[in-house]
Amino acid sequence: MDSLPLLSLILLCPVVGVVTLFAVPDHKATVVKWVSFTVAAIAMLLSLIMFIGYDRGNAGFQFVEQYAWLPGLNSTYHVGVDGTGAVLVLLNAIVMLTGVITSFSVQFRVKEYFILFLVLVTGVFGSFICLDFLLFFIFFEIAVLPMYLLIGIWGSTNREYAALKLTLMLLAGSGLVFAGLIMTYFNSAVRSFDFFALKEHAALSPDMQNIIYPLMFLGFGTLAAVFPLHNWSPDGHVAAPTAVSMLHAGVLMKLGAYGVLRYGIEMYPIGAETWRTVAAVMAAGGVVYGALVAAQQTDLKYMIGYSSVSHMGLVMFGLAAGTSYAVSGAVFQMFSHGIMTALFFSAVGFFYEQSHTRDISAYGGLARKAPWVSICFILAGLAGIGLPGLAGFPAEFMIFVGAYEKFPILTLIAVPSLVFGAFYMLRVLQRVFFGPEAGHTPEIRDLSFFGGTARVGLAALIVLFGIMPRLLSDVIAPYAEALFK
Amino acid sequence: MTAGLMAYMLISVTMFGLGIYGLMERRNLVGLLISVELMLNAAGINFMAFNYYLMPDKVDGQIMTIFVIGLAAAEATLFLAIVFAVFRYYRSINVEKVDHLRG
Amino acid sequence: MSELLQIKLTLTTVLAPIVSFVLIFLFFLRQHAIARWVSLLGITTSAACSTMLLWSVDSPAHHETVSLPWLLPGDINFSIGLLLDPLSLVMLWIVALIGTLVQMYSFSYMEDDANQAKFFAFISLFCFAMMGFTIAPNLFQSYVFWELVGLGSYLLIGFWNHLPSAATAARKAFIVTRLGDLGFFAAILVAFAGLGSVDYAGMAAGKNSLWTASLGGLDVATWTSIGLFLAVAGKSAQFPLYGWLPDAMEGPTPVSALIHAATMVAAGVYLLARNSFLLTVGSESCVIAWEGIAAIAMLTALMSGAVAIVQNDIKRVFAYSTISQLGYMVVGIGTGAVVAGMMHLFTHAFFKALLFLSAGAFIHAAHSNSIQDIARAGGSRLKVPMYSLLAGSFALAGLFPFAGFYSKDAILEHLLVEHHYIFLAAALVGVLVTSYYTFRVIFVMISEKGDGHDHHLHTGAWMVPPLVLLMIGALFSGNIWNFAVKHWFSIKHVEHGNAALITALVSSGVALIGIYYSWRVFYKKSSADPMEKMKGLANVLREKWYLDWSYDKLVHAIYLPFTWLLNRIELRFVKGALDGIGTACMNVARGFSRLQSGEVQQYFGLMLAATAVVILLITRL
Amino acid sequence: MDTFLFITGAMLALGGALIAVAARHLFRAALGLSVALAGTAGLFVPLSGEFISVVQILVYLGAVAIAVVFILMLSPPFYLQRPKRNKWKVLAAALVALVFTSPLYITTLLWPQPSRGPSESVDTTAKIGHAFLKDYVFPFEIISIVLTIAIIGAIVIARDLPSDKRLERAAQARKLADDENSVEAAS
Repeated sequence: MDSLPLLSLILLCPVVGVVTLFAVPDHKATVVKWVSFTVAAIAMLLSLIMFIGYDRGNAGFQFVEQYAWLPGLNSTYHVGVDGTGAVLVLLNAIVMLTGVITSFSVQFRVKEYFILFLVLVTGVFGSFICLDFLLFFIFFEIAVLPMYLLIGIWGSTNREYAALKLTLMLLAGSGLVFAGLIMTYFNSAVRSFDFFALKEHAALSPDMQNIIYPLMFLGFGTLAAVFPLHNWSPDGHVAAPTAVSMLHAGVLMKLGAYGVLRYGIEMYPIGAETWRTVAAVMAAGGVVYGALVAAQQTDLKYMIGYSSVSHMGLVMFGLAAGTSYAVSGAVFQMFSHGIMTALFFSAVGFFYEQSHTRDISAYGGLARKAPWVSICFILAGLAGIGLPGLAGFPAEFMIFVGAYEKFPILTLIAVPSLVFGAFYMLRVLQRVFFGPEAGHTPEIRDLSFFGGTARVGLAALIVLFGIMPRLLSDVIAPYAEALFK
Repeated sequence: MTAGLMAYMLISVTMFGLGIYGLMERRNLVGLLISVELMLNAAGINFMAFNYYLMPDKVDGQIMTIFVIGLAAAEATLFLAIVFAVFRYYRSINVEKVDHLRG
Repeated sequence: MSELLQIKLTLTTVLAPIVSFVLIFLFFLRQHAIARWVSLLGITTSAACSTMLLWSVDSPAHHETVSLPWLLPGDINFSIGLLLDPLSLVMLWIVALIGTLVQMYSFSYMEDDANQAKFFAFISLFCFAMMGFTIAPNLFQSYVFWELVGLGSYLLIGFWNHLPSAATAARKAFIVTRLGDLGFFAAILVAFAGLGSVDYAGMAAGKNSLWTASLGGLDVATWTSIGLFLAVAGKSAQFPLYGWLPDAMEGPTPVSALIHAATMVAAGVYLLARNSFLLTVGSESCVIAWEGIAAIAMLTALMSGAVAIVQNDIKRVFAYSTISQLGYMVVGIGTGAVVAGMMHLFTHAFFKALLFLSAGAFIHAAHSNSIQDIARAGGSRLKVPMYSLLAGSFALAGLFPFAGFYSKDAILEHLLVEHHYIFLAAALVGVLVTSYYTFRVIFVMISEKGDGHDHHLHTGAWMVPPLVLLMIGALFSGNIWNFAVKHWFSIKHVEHGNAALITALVSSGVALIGIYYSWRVFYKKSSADPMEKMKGLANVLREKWYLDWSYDKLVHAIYLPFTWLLNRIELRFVKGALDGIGTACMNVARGFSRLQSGEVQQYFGLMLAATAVVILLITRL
Repeated sequence: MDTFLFITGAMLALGGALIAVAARHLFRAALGLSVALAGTAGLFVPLSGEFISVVQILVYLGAVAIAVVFILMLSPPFYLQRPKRNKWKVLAAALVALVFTSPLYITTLLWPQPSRGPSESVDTTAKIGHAFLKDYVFPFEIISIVLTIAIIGAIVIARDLPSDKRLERAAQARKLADDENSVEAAS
């Protein structure tokens, strides 16, 4: 297994998909869908092999491959995963597969849709495995840009506006990152983009780190929807087509948090230390703010969008606190929030396709009409409010325990978000799934078998990782401990 | 005995300036073409003069002039064709009316 | 019994219900007959195993812990495991036993329900959660299962979720208890940060200097106690978080019985008992905090007892009486009488389950919750429920020889011995009130003779055995505790002169006065209902001390407007700022786009001007 | 002889250019251009550019200027109209021309430069021939390709039978132009 370039193969899957799709005639929508499904399934399988094969006792990078790429700039194709990377690659594969399954209902310009979707996934995979700053940045941009078209063409409510806002804000963010990247390159002792080289030998002066870290934090933080740079995200989620929302909230926002961790905290530890309090205040603000604003939303997707702001705030809070518990929790939260929101959006998309409304008050008594999809949504909702036994709890618990060491007051301010979360989530659950049926709700039928596999699969994962968090934390914890030893 | 380089250059600059004036002032596409031809011609004069006074052993300047003439011919051809097309389209060759690219 | 066998038995006890839950959920959601038997089998297994476990305990010092890291590899702090000591085993036994009886009872009570498979699945989940909580060896596991208990109650209270009132009650229960859980969470954070351990054994053995380390004016132990009490106030329905419990009556009656007797509300008292070591490790402030806890509990007991007087819904009467009894338990534990508090929890589990199940039998038969309606329908002719109601009432009022007599007196005696005279006086007032409202129910029931619809009335076949068994429990559980259970707790019984006798006589006397008065008012009707005279007080009581009203105001006048405000800020300022930037860019661009007139000559002029500038710059003219 | 040619050529070139830009009548402007080109050809002779001079007359005068005249002749008679000068436009144009040429004039006048050419005249024609077949063979071929393409392009653009859609658009554009009181043309 050592000789097999697993990570490159995973990265190659969507690329092969894109190339194959170019060759498929436009009108053969079914072929397009099954080709996408196949590459997604293969990527899933390979990611699973990678995750199982990952050496849990080892905190360093694994499955490392390195080839020359731009020797003039000292930039190489250097890939590998550690505790975070492995978890996030797995997450991306899961969301990709379920996203493709969810997208089987797409009717309009199917081929272009799937090509863009796979390009997006390629960018995300690349970002998670690349250990070269320049290449990472390139993949990062690849991941951000297709979103514009996906939302602008296949989206719903106010899509041009949302797509433009999203793209502009994310590009502004990557502009900051790019500035930081260039500054790092030219101010470091080594002229290299390699992650290890920069981390070990760059020896940036504390002043420099203090300047660059905020660029990284704000730049990547925009993508992670850190308060108050979050506004693109609810609008974007609402406008995006179902699978794109899934991918977007499920994976792309994690990319921002991942960037903060890998190319912020790991690379500029002094800068991270200096700006810790500011970062924590922003993140904790997001946690509470998102949970409070979510209570006012009448659109299901907006509600989930703001809950995502709150949950991603938790991730950033954990990262900002920077203790081994908190970072483990943050990475865990990235994963569980990824699955959770993917499930949320998948279920909401399922309702929307049938009823063409996302207004919370338009629904009622869904649990009786469509029990399976309702159970999925309810599980995601309960995971979202940190119920033990579901995947959200271990993450939130670790984050708060870890953060309390550094920021006791802020933590105690952020903890009530558990109640605020319960408040809006249960209100929605009661309204949509229980209670009397709303008079004008259109007939909603339950999941088909094929579409059901995606939703039920995600729900099963939420339960699985909730009951056995060690499946993930065994991979994450050594990394987090090594980070702060 | 010939006039000095300066004389040629003055002629060239003057002709060029007239070309600019025409280019700015004319409202008619054909008028513009005429002005452009004048400017090209001024450039040709410069090439010839520099070649003669600064490096009489070589003929690069003269060759440039030939190129200028050749390109001018090509340009004129296309330009006139465009004039036809524009006229068909707008029923006018007044450049002040032809402003579909206005921002 | 070997330790391994004990562990296996414990695991069987705890896991049997969750296995039935999974089985029902995966396979038998539509086969109701199979589902109920699967569920009953599971909980019966638990009951059997826990009984065997209880027998196997031979000394008060019995203490056994097994833990496996659950959250993080190699991290023993946040682990899942089991703690076997007399406290947990007794509790486990109660939960399993009451759970079994309630499920058996539900066979009849839920027989017509279309979703009864789901009901049995949920009730199994609920029992599992409570058992997992019971055997938790550390605060972390307690929290995990504590939350699951909350989930179970949410699902069960809202079981008839097509009724908006049920769904709302479930939501209220979940959110209000979650508010208390914040305290739990904070307690975990404080304790872990202060001690580096949340293991009960580790915490109890924690250095005094760590516990008394100053933290924000008070010490670690005090903050932990306060946090935990907040959690207890939520789950065990103490002031000011008890508002959810009466509303929880929206669930099916067996669920009420379970919640009130052995699971949900018992969890809080049990947690407090588990952490009563805090009383000994903390400094002066911690002791004061525990006194405060007891005071709040006493207040709760009186307030809710008073509200129970004016309730006409039979289940609500018992609900408020539960709150009041929980207050007694917390007073006991708060003043240091852990064993007495637990004893009251033990006996209360039996007689309160009995009361609810008999109330359920009436409701099932008469299709109404109102005492007067039941009485009019001839409820008093239902033999078995009527006897059990009587037995339960005697126990609740604390009359000899019923179980409540022993346990309540244990607490009173402790208060007397420890010189908590104010608490003692308040407790006696509570006893008076309790016997008054308890027997109000009975006298109202038997004072009406019914109007001949009695042929509709019958008690379900599956209801009788649990009622009979619980009646026995209500009679003898106090003696069982005194003879069998008490010797497991390492508290030597010290004779305090005549304290026991005095409290027994006084409290029995007080209770009898209450009963007599109740008889006069509601049966003989020779004196007027005091509530008729004190209209103002009655109104306050009917409004439940305006507690629900305050919640409502808190949510609708403070919380929701605040979120509304934030939402406005989001739209106006956060989103507005971004849109403003966008608009500004568009305007600037529009300005520049004027330059793009489309006129060739203008472009040319600009180009030339620019070129001239460049030439000037290059030649430096 | 050279001096004569220079003076005559200069006068013709500048005079012709002046007419070319200043004449209100477009046809006259075209003729002015011809004169200017001819004068330029004369200017080339003293610079030992006999060959170029001939090329100038053949290609420029013979082809380009004639093409301009042709287009005028073949066009609808817009060129006959003589619209008023726009005073501001004239002023602006003159100003731009002046601003732009003034640094050139200054440079020309200030910088020292050889006033004398080589004493003996050289045979440039042969040299040009050699250069074209050696050093400049590639650009030479390129320019022929450019010319060919230009001719093809000109034909394509000029014959251009409008399709329905384009006709529609043309009609729209025409309407636009008409609205602005068009067909004034020719300046």
